[in-house]
Amino acid sequence: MDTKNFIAKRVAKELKDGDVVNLGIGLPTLVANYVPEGIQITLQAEHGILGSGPAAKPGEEDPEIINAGGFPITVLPGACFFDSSTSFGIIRGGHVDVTILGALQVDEKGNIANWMVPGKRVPGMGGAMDLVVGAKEVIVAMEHAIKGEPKIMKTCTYPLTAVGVVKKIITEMGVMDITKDGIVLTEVAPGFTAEDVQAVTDAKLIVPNNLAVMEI
Amino acid sequence: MDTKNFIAKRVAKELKDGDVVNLGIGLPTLVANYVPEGIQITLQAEHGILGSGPAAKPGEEDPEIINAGGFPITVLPGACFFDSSTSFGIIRGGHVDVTILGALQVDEKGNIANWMVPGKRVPGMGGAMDLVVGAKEVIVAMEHAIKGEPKIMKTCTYPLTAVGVVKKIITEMGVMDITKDGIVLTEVAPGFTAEDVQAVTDAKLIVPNNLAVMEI
Amino acid sequence: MNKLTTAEEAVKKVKDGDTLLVGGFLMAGSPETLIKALLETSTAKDLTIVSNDTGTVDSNMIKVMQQGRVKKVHGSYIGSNPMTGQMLIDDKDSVTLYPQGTLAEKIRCGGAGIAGFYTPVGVGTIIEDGKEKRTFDGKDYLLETALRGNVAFVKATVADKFGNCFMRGSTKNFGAIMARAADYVVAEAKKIVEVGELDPELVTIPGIFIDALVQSEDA
Amino acid sequence: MNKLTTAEEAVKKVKDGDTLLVGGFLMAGSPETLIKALLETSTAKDLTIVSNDTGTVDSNMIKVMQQGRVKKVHGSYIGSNPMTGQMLIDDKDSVTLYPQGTLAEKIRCGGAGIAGFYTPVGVGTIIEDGKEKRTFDGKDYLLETALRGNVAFVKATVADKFGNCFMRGSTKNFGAIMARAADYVVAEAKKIVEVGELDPELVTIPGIFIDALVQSEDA
Repeated sequence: MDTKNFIAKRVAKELKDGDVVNLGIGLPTLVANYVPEGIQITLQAEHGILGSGPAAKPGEEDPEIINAGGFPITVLPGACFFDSSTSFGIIRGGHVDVTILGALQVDEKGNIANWMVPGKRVPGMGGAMDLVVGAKEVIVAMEHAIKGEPKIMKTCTYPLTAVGVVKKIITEMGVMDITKDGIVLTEVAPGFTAEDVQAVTDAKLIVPNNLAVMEI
Repeated sequence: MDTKNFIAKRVAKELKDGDVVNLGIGLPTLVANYVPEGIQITLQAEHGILGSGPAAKPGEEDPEIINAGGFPITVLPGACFFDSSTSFGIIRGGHVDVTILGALQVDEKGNIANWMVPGKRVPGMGGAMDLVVGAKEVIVAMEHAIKGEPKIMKTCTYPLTAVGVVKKIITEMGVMDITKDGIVLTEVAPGFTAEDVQAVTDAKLIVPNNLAVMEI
Repeated sequence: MNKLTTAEEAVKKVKDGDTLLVGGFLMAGSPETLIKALLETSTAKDLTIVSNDTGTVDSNMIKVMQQGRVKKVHGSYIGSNPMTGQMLIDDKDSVTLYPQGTLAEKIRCGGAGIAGFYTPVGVGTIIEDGKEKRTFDGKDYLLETALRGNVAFVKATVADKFGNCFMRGSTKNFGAIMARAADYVVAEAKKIVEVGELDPELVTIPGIFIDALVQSEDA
Repeated sequence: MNKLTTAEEAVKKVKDGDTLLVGGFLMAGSPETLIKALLETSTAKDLTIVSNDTGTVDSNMIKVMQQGRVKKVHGSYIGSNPMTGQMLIDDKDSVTLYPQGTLAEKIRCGGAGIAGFYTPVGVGTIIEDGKEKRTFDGKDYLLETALRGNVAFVKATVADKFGNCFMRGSTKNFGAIMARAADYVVAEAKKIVEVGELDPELVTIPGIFIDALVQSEDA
């Protein structure tokens, strides 16, 4: 299993029966493949779907039913459709239980930066700001560092997407909870030590005595 | 023809092809019976209908399709239904061309009072405040006075429904335009003189030389 | 995730002091099965009722009010329920009246995470008492704030077992927005179908908003 | 009241300096027939475009922009149109980006007579620059104001000749709200039917909002 799928599979264990979940583009979309047995979730797509299903099969694409990345998908029984103001009413109103998305940086205050790098071409924030502010729980799912450069920071240096919203970070190296005391490393991935994780983390990690091994 | 139908028939001549019209309860509902030949209007009902039709025939009542008074009605081809926030978005957003409603008092500034009489049981304003503020044109259709007591005032004495919104008043005695100079009597009903109208009007009426006769 | 329950069970969620949002415009879309269960099987008191009209003399809410269990009403048109009119006479602070569109928008905002909005409705009337007035592009507006409930009762024409609700014709009115603005939402439906049987394009309220689903006596 | 017309005729309503609302989310619900007519038969310039994404490299808006006719963009996600990204680099004031829900709500308010609203989205970010921040119940919100256009282009799956539009699946997105927030609204429809043939419960945009109706080339 590659790194992205490893992360996605661990993230999926966070989901609870009945959750309404919004998955960001990229790695987070893989989470849908690993929803545990017996857990039923409803996927929300910010441009106007509740009950999104898998990608459409070749030859069965319907250009009127796409995901937030613009690709043809299917919907599951019990799905429904609505306009963007209704959709963001759902998001901003706190009716999405979990949003899972990537980040450029996250810091120990729960701040997240995931929409622009100063000096680089800006794609726009899309629905990310609404999602991280509106969802009841924000899980950041990402690779721990980029070429050794930490992404988990004491303080974000990139422009923020939102302030104090992230409660959990899941990477290929471990699982971290953001608490008022700082970032607690609750699980470490097989093959890594807490020191390994700290070495590519800018924020000081709090490591409990009973550090668990990350299982997927 | 009785007074109410006389007023309603004259009001109907104000309607233009394509108008979206909201009719208040009581006398204004009669206007629908007199829409001139060749003029197509769309009736809006504030609880969520565009394209309301006549009352349902006995035995054909559908409790899920009612008018704003709670009575079973029909809808015309091309009708649609929506919720209250959407409906008042239509009203407040200026998408109703004409609202026709009764009043307790109207004054020469275009102020209207039609929702409460101090000291009497208050039924609530319902959608009246939204309608008179939101509609592009507000026509007051009412009997000119109550037992000789004027309702067309220099200044309303009852609590207002809205400020400066009424542009036209149609009664069994005449048609009046509210202008920045005051209330102009533009038409007088057959059998009345301008003096007759003034006698039961608190505001000073401006009477043009070419005062027309009110025709229905 | 079985949302199907009885009216008696569902109304147990209403506690003393709760704010209860009740869908409907007069009798259209009024969740009478649930209000009847509230009347007959619940003792919750000191209730705040949010309703366009608090029903008519023929509906169940007036009986709940006659039991002395309602301490406060937020509504718009109350001419059809003389008990509410009497409450207003007895204690003017016990009934707050709003322009109907303002009431609808306050509830929509409550469900959509918006704290407040500026409306031109009510400017220059007694509605503006105590409210911030502000000018945008030369026109005056009043600040109105969001309204939410602990529990909402709504009525659907058809619901699937996930809670997706189709509210037919002019029954959508307040129920469609109230279902998004309460912590616990109960829908009664005239007809309950399996998931997948309701056309996704006909869903008035997505099932994620519905916590409990009750067969309506109006079936 | 015949609303049926050609794309060429309909786009004549767009004048120099106009604000044009364009429905669609990437290609879903994008009114390409109308944008193509704007590209090929109109010379209107100095346009302000309001669009979630200003389309993709495969759509027509990028070509209108290449003609130098767009001076300003209001959008949310512009990663799919490199011309818009370039505009932002060349002149940071030429592109204003909003959180997607804020953009949607600004347009909804523009159509619904609401001057502004308080949203928690963007607090603590560069989005709050120049905006009023205000606390409600201990939580911070930003004041955002309404957005309207002179003309709107939207796409429907089915429309009747009165203009009632059904937008199927995930094509509703921005078109459904933009059609309520412009002085002149043009809908292109994949299929046009007689009045009465469209189920009243399937109407996404009531016909009263549509001024002109055009057969879509995507039929």
